[in-house]
Amino acid sequence: MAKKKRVSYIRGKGVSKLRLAYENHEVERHQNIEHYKDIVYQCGKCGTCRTVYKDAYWSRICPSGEFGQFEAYFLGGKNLLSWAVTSDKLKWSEDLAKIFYHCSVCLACTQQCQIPEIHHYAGEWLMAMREEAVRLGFGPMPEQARYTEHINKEHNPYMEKHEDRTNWLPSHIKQSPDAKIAYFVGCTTSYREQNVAIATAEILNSLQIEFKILKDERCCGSPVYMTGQAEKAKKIAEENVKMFKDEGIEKIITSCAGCYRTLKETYPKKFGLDHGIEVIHMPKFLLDMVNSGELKFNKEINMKITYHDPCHIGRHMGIYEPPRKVLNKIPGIELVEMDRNRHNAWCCGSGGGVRSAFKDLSTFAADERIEEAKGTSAEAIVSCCPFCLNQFKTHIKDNEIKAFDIAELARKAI
Amino acid sequence: MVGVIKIFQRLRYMKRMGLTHVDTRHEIHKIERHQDLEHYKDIIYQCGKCGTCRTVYQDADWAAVCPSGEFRKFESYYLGGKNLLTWGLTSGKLKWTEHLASIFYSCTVCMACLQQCQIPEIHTYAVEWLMAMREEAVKQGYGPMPEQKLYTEHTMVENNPYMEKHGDRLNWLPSHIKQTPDAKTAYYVGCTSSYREQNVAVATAEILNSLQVDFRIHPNESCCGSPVYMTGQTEKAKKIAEENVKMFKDAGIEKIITSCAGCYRTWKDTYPNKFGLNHGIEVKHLPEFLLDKLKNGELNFSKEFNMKITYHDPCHIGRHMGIYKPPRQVLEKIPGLELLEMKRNRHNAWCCGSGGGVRSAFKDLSAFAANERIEEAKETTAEAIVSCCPFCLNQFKANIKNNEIQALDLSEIVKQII
Amino acid sequence: MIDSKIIVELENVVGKKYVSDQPEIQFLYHYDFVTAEPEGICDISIMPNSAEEVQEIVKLANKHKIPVVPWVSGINFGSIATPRKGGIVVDLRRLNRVLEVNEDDMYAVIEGGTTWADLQGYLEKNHPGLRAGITWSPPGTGIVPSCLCYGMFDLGMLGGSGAEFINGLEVVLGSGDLVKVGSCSLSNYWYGRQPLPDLAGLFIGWEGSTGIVTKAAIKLWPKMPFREDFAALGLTIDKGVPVMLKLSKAGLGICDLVIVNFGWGSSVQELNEKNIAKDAKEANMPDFVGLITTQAYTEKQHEAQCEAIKEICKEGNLRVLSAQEGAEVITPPPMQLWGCWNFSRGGGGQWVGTYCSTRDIVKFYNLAREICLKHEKIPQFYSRILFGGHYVVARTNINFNKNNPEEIKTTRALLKEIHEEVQQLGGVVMYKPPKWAVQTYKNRTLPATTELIEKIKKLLDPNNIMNPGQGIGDD
Amino acid sequence: MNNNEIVSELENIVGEQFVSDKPEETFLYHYDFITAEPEGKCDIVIMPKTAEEVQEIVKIANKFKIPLVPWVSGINFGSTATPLKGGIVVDLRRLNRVLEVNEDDMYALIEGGTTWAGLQAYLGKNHPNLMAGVTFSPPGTGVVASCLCYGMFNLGMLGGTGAEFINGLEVVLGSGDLVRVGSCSLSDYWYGRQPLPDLAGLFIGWEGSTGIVTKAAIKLWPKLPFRKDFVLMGNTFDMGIPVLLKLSKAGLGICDIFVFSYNWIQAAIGAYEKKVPLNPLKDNLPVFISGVTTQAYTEKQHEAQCEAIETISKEGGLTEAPQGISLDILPYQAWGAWNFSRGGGGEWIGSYCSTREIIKYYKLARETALKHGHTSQFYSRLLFGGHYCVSRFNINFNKNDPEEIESARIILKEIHEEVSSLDGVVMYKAPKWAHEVYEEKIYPATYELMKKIKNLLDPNKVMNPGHGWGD
Repeated sequence: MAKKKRVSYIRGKGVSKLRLAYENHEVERHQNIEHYKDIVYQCGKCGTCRTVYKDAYWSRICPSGEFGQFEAYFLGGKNLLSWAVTSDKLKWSEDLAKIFYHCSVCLACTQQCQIPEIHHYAGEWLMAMREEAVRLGFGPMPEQARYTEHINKEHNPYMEKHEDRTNWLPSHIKQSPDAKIAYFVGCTTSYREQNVAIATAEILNSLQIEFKILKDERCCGSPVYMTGQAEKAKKIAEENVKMFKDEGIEKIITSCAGCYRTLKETYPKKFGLDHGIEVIHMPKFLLDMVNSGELKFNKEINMKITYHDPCHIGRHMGIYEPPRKVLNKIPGIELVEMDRNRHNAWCCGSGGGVRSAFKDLSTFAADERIEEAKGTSAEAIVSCCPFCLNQFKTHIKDNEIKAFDIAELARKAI
Repeated sequence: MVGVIKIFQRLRYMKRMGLTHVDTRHEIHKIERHQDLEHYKDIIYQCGKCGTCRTVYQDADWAAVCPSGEFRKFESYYLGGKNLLTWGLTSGKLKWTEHLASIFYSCTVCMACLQQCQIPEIHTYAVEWLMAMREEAVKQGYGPMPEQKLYTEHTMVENNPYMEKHGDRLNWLPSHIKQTPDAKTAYYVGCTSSYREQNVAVATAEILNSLQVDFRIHPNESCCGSPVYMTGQTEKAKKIAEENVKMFKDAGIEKIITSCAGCYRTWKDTYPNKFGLNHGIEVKHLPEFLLDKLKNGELNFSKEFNMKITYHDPCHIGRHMGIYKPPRQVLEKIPGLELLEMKRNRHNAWCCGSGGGVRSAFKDLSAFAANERIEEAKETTAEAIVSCCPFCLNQFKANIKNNEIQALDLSEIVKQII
Repeated sequence: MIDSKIIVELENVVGKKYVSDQPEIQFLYHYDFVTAEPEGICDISIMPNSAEEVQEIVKLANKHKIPVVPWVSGINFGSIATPRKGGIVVDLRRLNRVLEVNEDDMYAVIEGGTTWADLQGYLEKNHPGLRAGITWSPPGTGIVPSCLCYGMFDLGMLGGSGAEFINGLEVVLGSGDLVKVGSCSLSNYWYGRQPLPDLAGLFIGWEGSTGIVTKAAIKLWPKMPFREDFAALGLTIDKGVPVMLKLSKAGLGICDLVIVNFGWGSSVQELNEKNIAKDAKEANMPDFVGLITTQAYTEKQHEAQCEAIKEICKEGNLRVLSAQEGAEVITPPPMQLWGCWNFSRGGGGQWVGTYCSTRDIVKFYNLAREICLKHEKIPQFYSRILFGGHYVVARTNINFNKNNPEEIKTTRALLKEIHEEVQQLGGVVMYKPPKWAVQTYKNRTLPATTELIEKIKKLLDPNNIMNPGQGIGDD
Repeated sequence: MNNNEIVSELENIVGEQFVSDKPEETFLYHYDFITAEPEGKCDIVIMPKTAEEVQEIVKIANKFKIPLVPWVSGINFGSTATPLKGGIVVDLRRLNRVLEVNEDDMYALIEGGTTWAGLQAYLGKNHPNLMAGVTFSPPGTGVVASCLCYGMFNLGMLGGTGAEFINGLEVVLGSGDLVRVGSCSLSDYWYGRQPLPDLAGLFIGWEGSTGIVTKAAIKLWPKLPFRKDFVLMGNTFDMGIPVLLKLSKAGLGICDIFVFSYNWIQAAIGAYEKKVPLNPLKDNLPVFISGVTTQAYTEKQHEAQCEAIETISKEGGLTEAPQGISLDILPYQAWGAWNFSRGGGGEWIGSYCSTREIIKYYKLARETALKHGHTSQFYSRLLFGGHYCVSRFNINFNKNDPEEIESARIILKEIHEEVSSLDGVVMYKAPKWAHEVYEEKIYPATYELMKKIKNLLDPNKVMNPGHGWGD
């Protein structure tokens, strides 16, 4: 009867959670679509991927599906379309590619699915399908192809000049030229959310961390990789790793969730670049500092806030608690949760190339999240991903709610 | 608040059954009895033909209760139907026909229907218009039924409806019966006991002897008139009654004991209340008489009578006269006797099917009723069905097949154990 | 006019004894003797003894194109079994057998003419652990018509309206075809209406205008070892109803919840309307009486449920009396309602009996009450809460002297006035409605729905011979 | 057929975004991806937003005489939403609003495409004291479709099958007419199907072959303050079933009673069929595992009810699951039902039957499954105070393996044949092959009537052709 222990029970509600037997169902990652053919077809298109099934409010969860409505836009549909092309029931087409690109790869769907292999690994074939689309010439989407070209030249997807990358850097920031620690700023922060860069740098200074910003910092490759252009992204990665190594970097602190995931996970696991560099995301770094007593928040910030889990550190990397813990340490901050949070968080709608290629979908997702945040009566929506931040700022109307990065708040509280 | 409780007081609660019983308040709904149809017109039309008259509504088994209706099925044969046919007639919506008369005669006047009805005036008085309709039928020449006419004619000549000779009436009387010539008490035998159920007469006379009651049997005893009266021939019945009363008065009788339920009702109720003959003679039915004797110690049952029996309430003492307990109390005093009740008993008893002229005019209905009662008696596992009406007894005997159950009169049992 | 040949043909079907065209027999089928609604004409009445005989009769009626009116007791406050257009009344009295009781699936298979008395008697004798409902109607009313017409009984809190107790039907359609609906259509079990298409609704709410039901399975419920009946008294209906609604949703083993007013309570006594106060308020009497029945499996459960019921009543300022504690309370059925039609000592009664939202009970009562008082009639009201509080029946009775045409007329006007008034509350719809009410609903119903109703009627009864002039699908 | 012409007419109704005849979208409507029943073909898929739009669509289908298949989630074990004869799939996904919750009369007025998730979400937020049922099916299945097809949920002891939760319907008939049935046909209240003729049955049990339901009112029930979910285990079904039947008739505030076989539980928790005992009975494992949910208004009542449940189950030889092991009460994802054999395929024989037949049903099905080397995955739910029950036996297979599909189908048919020997065992949401069996068994005049009704409501036979009755 031991098996039943996986089943837990919430008293009084009769609602239960099914804990999955991970270990039993390990699947090789980062394979091509043919590899996943059978696993994919365990899907019965039952629709569980559409709903936060085990939660009290049974909320919807998939921006792409809710916007596109057709089953094809939900995970179930994508599973079966993947199966269909691998079983010759369907041919590759522009429309098919578009469906797979019409997705921020937030992975919220996979969290809901109760079939173990799909639950854990659906991200694999979602990416494999994009790669296949690129291979067959159906991907990426035109806007994504354009920014990729730009990255190859100017090392950022924002159509900015590479030489302007550190324009944000104020003179009071103190760097240590020989530091083995690098603050990896990332494109969004460098060109769009420069406050985050400044705040992060100031925090590092105030903690007297010896760090430097790479002179030739470039796009980490995430927007290229996420749109299925694995080959191109791998090239970028290799160049980046070489540069880190050349610069003698042993540890990277980054304030960007996307950069973090790419450097920490994609480089070694997907590209086989075992760079050996420690990668740490800002909130985790702050938490360590708080825990070790090196960092103290002395100033009060009297604000009710809600925390938005960025997909790239949340579902992609399993980091849900450190940012919350940091926020909870700041005096005066009241953290309220949105209905959908942690592994059930609703995506901001910017990732996976969606913001450039499918503006309507992107806006739809952002608006829904902003409404949800407002529903908590919080004054601000706080995240730790500049891409999320930028997305919120763009979509919040009439200042109905504010948007901050965790670094900005931490900076103020020191 | 108290007022409300009082209002609801009339509803009695049966434990765990959630059943209620409505006690009707006779006194506030008193109407005159023995009137003609016109008089009852409005009262009758309170009936909505709701069908409650068909069922022992307040009792556990919700059994059917009307032999006539159950046999013929059409609503006309139930009380509700008869009520509204009566109303139809008095309102000019219907005319007298032979068929209409036959509907009203297809009824033993057992009055089980009335007991079920919850409208007070109908509950208590429906028999008045059932009888008034028969009287009216006779008046209009549609009644009585031919067979009834036949026995009435015979009764007027030979003083019994059994087509027997008046001179044979006392043939049953054995020589050992001791009569007291100038006794003021008469044993009124009645036609059925005299000619058909002579055992009852013998047993009764022997009981009276053994109790040393001074009594006599009127040598010129005649039919009490019940079969004539019950078939709507009131004038003729009244004539018989007058003659009977005169005869008994002349003989100096002050008390009548009878073993016949029909004679009892006729003497005790019909003579004074219908015919206005306040004869002043005390009328006792044998079970009542026996109970009195048991109570004052003059009668003791010394022998055992080992038998499982069930008691059938005769309509003429039960619903017509309200006597349910005395026969049972007598039976319960008999050592060894086990009294079982049929589902339908007392005021809900199913009629044996012989009364009201039905046995002569509607043999099929009569047999139907008897058979149903016999089956019900058998279901109790009793060995005998006991009554205290020779007409019931005769009916049962005639309809019991293969001796599946015995039929006995109360007197026959008592006789054996004194 | 009816051809005498038809009589002979009918006699060939059921035997001479059970066909009649004699006026003394027909008279009683002409109309509903409680309501004194306008009379119809029954040309022939017939009592079949089997479904096959019913089929034969309907086929003959189709052949001769004469109306057929199914009939069990023929009394109801809508006069819906009155043969409006003459023809044959098919009295189902002989089709009154209880064919089977399934104790496991708890249903009784009965014939179309089985009365409450028949079933009740049968169960008491053979299955004392099971209960059928008990209605407030007389014992001779038919179970099947009562269920088909949304009648209700003292298990309403458990199972809803009578219609919801129907597990399956065997029906002779207007066309003469015999069909079975429910699980019985392909098995000997009558456990339910699922899982084939649920055709029972073709006969539910149609007032006998689509077919004659010859067999039906009706749900029974277990009789629990512990039972208590409460009366809760309160000054006004406004006060009492919220308490009853609260009880209906508290799941306290309650199988029946009824609300009656002072006038109704008085009428079920043998009181004369003229001799008592017109209005409880005026007499300073409690107007609200709630009747609550609870059942339990164990004594402790029983105690707990009773306590909670009392508590809820007390919180709502009602005075609770329990049947066990004293005999001085009104208790559940069988309760003979002759008072309903004899309260004014004239033996006539008619109602506006409706289904409605639980929201509108109080408003319904207040509207009806005012009109009654205006016309110097005692408001007589009752309401039953059904199916765990999901809906209710509310009913106002008016009594009159049936022998007085004037009074019949004013009563009818009064009833229509009440009906009109309560229509302002959405969703108040009469059940077993008389023809005049049917017409108002027809006008209000979505036209496409009315059209569908008419099409169904035509499909099932192509020659329009089934109970013509009644039901909603008729012209 | 000229798809383009139809597509452009359809686009005029709902807008371009919600019509598609592209294979990437229509592919997913071709068949039921759990059962791997034979595929159909969805030529065009459309997502209307209003009943009026549905009406327009139906009118177009009638004009072109092309089939229409109403669709919500499109999964069910009978594959009843597969467009066997091509045509337009009307996906009701956008008709998914909860329009009203009436707390007094306790019903929710929902649109035809509302999912269980949608309704739960709405109630959880806005009416936390009311319960809709929770099914064993995925959250994305349609409430209305589920109720119309006699699905059932965890309030079954209180209210019966899903069909019995329906208070009223708004339906676009096959003919294109829009009708309402129930109290809503003449008022704004949807309190019930009474008192007009009850036409709801014209759409209940028909598998979408008579009309498309655009709105429905579904009964809700109060959430009481006290609740307990029992897990009662026993060695055999012979032992356990009588206890459950007794409980079902004891009125102990019980709102749900169901039983699982041991292997069903294993399937549900993600075990692999090949690694679990084929016949747990042999290993002395408790084969009978049941769930009983009781609710109460007061603590004392709750205690009393729990005690009685404990007593009855103890008397019947059942044991409560040890502390810490509690069976999942709903929502309960039954992916095991189609992934137990690690191939993502599942199909069932799910039937209504007399409570007398549960044990026999289980045994017959079990023997057949064992014979073919399959575990016994069984469940049964008692409904409406014990008046009837559902019994169900699942067979899993690898969907990607045509041979396994074939053999699973043979086993299923064999089980169906076996259990059909028990009188009154009838599948619900039955696939076409089972229909054919019933069409032969059913009382002929009844079947004739079904055909007539079908013809009346859908004269051009455009509604879900190849499914339902009277086709």
